[in-house]
Amino acid sequence: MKSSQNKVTTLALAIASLVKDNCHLSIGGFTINRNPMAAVYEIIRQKKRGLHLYAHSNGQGVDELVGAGCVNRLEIAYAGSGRFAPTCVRFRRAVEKGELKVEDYSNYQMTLRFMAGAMGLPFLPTRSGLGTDIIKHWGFAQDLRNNDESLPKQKLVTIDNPFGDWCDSPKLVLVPAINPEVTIIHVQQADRRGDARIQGLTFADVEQAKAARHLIITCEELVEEDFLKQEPDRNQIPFIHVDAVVPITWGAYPTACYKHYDYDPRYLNNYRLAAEDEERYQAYLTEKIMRTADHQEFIALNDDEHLKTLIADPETGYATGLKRDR
Amino acid sequence: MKSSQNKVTTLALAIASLVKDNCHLSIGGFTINRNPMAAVYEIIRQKKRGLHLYAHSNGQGVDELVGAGCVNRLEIAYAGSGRFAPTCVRFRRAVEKGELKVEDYSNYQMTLRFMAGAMGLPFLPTRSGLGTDIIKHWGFAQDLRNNDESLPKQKLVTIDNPFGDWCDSPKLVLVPAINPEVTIIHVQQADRRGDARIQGLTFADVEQAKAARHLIITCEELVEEDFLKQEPDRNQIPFIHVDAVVPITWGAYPTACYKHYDYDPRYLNNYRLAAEDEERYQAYLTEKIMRTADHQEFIALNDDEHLKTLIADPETGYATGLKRDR
Amino acid sequence: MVKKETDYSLREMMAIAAAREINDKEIVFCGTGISMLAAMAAKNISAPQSTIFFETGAIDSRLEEVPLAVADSRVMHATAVNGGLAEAFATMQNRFTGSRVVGILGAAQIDIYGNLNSTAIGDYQQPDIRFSGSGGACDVASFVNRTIVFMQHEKRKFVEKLDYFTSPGWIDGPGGRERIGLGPGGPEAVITNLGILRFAKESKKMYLAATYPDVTAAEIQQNTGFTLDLEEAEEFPPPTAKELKILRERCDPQRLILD
Amino acid sequence: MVKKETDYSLREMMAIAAAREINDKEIVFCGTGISMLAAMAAKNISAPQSTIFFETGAIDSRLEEVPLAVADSRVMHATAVNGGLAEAFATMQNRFTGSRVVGILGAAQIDIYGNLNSTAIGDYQQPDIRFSGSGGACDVASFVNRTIVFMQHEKRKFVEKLDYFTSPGWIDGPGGRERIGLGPGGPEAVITNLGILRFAKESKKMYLAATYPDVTAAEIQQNTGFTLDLEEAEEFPPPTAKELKILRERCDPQRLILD
Repeated sequence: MKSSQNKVTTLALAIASLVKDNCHLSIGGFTINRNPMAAVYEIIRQKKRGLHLYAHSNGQGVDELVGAGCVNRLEIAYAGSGRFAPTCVRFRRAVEKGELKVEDYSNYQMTLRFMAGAMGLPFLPTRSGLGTDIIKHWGFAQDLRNNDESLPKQKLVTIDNPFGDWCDSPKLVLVPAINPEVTIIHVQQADRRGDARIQGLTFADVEQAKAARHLIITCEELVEEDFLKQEPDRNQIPFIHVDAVVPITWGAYPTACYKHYDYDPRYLNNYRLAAEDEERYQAYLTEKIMRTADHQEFIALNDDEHLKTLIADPETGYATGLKRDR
Repeated sequence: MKSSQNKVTTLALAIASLVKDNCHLSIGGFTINRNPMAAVYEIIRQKKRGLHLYAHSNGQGVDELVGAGCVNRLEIAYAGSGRFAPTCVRFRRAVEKGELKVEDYSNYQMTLRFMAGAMGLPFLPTRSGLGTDIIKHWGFAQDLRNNDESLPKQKLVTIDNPFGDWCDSPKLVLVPAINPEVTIIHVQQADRRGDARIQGLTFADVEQAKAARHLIITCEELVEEDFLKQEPDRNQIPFIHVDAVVPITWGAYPTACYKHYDYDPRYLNNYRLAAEDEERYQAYLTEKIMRTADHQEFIALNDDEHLKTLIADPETGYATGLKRDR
Repeated sequence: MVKKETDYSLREMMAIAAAREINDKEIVFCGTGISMLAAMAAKNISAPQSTIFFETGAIDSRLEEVPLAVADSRVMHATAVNGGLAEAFATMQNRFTGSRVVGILGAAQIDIYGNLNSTAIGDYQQPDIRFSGSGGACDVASFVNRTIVFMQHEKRKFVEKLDYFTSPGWIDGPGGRERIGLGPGGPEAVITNLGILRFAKESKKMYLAATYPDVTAAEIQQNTGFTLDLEEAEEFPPPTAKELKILRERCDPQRLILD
Repeated sequence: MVKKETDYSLREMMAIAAAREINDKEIVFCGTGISMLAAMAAKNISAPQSTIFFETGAIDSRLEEVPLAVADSRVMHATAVNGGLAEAFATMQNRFTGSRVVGILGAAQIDIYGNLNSTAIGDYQQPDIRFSGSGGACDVASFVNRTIVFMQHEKRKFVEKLDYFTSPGWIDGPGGRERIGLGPGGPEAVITNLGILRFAKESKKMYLAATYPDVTAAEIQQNTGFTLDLEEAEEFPPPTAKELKILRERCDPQRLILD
């Protein structure tokens, strides 16, 4: 029940109780910013398998879940980590080896699909995709869709505008809603009952959160309800959508968390190097993820000096002057 | 051109240059809060006629424009001013006398129509309206629509869900986009190039603003660009949508402006009493509106003592303890 | 009809009756006027964990003074989130949150299936009486699981056929909502100045569930434009001293809505 | 191909070439990498009133350091509004703002009509090479009035037929966009490591507009998988000292993207 009781729990419990094998999961963030990495690593530690993952442009989080073998099916618009990996390496290998079923959409299509889910609608329209292979090529074939209640029967549907030439849009692409069983997002501030405030760009996190049957919020800071209620204009997610609240500092590391810390260029570059080699990658998984009991231990693998360099400048919101070339 | 030049102008100039007779106009606010009243009164003073007005639940602003004879056609969801006028009086008279053509929608339908306009889409879907007379009864008949390029050919269209029973929605109502020629909203803060910050509930102002071909923003405070850029999370409208910026204190009076002043119960009650009688209403129009040169003079009709009682408590955002029974 | 002297007003009775319908932990959609008082009373009496919610985008408002409109700045104070209409209605259409919302509505006309008219009496194009229109009423009635309706109990308001069908109730009976494409749920109670009416499980037809003290079932039938089943009618327990105290002192001390 | 010694790198040349395409007062959509440098350079050189805009929801970012992704916190600093993807793409699909946006894109493959592939080489289900996918590319290419495309100039990238059609250019020639239901506009220039290509007014086919110093038209044709009209080709004026100074010192002093 998503009412106003205290929902604070541990990451281990939240993942164990809500993220089941083969469940339909969506994670927030974008490429190298505000990915719910602590949750991603906990899912890997708990060896979840067969996940059906939804994302728009999540780079690091998606690639680590795919690399660890947690994901069977992926609906996505973009799998890259900016300059650190124009195409996510483990994602690319898995697709090229046929180990991962992918269905491609555009960023706006994925955003609208989450928005439709949040609005309680079966679809939303757009002009994006007309004439392209995004409409023609389905990642999940018709028979798979017919035998899986959790998938819409069609990937995308093109219709003529029922209002004729109104708004100069003779044709529209209808994108089907996504209602993930679980969405996980990382935010800067939340209170015990689940009200949440994201600082900086929200990406599609709010839509992903409200579209989900169950919502796990990890937060840098656990704050008092009255603190958030003093400036409700700055909050985005009311507690009525939330199942679990997990306070966890550095919860988005190695991706960035605006106003708190920057992404870690060294980690992301080393990750790419590891990802490019099977042996190195297995070593990475074992040493960095599986051998650390939780995110706190994982973060503790860094010396404080290094972490200090990542702390955000309170004015700019990022680590001004951070050395980012390697 | 809506680029980053200084767009500050006077209300008289903004209305004269952008609000033409017979134009399609939309105004922001909701019942008795943040209506762009200064602009409404200036439109009345400039004797604009034949306006096609769009609103969702604007009470006071709509009723004064209708009462002054500025409006021929109205698309609306709700015409009331809360406890001060459960049904707006001049609106009611005009409709009952057949002097005003009205087309009814629901609040969500109107919101989605503005949202579709803002999104550059010809329509958006909803389940609201299924089975009701909102779909069956058109305020504007087919022949009127066929002969007016500015109206969609249908009021509302019901379709079967192309994705079958996806999201348990067998049928959807499609609501056509609205792209007003001009939208006018009143906000708490804006800068010279038009970036704007609304405090408190945004109602559908942001959608109305972005759907419009031309946008006039009236603001309580004109602030420096750098001030708004220090906390961009709190801004809603970027300058790229804006044509004119008009700083005008008490710009929403007699409706409320959260964090600045409350609605004026005395004015709103007196307005209703005047509105109920033809003679009294003509006297009201002459003395309060036509004989005042601008909003400043109009506000000056109040003694300072009275205005002081309306000043918002900085913490609650309204005039705590304000006498509201008459 | 004749009204006896009582130590509470009928509006107070109606507000308390509606408040008693609200379950704890529900999200309460309220409109302007008495429905706000009902929500405030419920929150202060029987449903402390209920969440007050407005179509304007305010959720979990801290109502220290009674708002005189759903857009009153008083609904913006100390909310969980200040959003807008788009967010508010999406919360009700949303599959997971909408099912936990109870909507409180009012109307000018109601029929035996709880369908509502809040738009016009007479011809739509040039009505005899024009009302405010749907506002959010059609949206709420279409989206949420339960609605409670406030009505003045008069024959011309409880009608065989609505002059204008603004908001869906049970449409034309069992399966009616499903046939037109709406989800489950619908009106549960109609609270009037004479008593409480509910809808039969099977037929979805309105019946008399309770009469206020000193009001007879016959009196209620006389003021209803269609035939009511009166068999189930019980006498409604009057407001308690505690309920009245909270309603008067905590919810509307200025009696802005109660009078 | 053979690359001569020059006092500027080809990446610098490409960034400057793209910057020169940007008009003042335009809203510039840029992706990760060199397109950001181009937008930053334009803003600092020839288009001071242009507005830098990212699909992540940042508009008019104050870029004091070059972002390494469109979601880099650096794009969130001192913006006009920090929104999200929904707002960003709506701004491009919007009739009034979208027409003022210029999009800068990159791709793995391009055809003679400027259609793009950024998804896969080989069979879609199990590709020989998998790329990141559309991201916002298909959206931008579908919505805005003009796009500029960055390409590495190789035969396997300038192809007769795309392995996967990710983003619309001029489709199949004149009227192609209208036939599939898209609005006006499309790709205007393709900026490669060898020169600048544009699209013929009538045929909408790509032609060679300019060659970089020390690059021949024949060399460019050799690296193109379809026949180019070479008649219009001029020599491209190299970056000025001022352009290079601003690009190097103001836009990417750490050479995070230039190297």
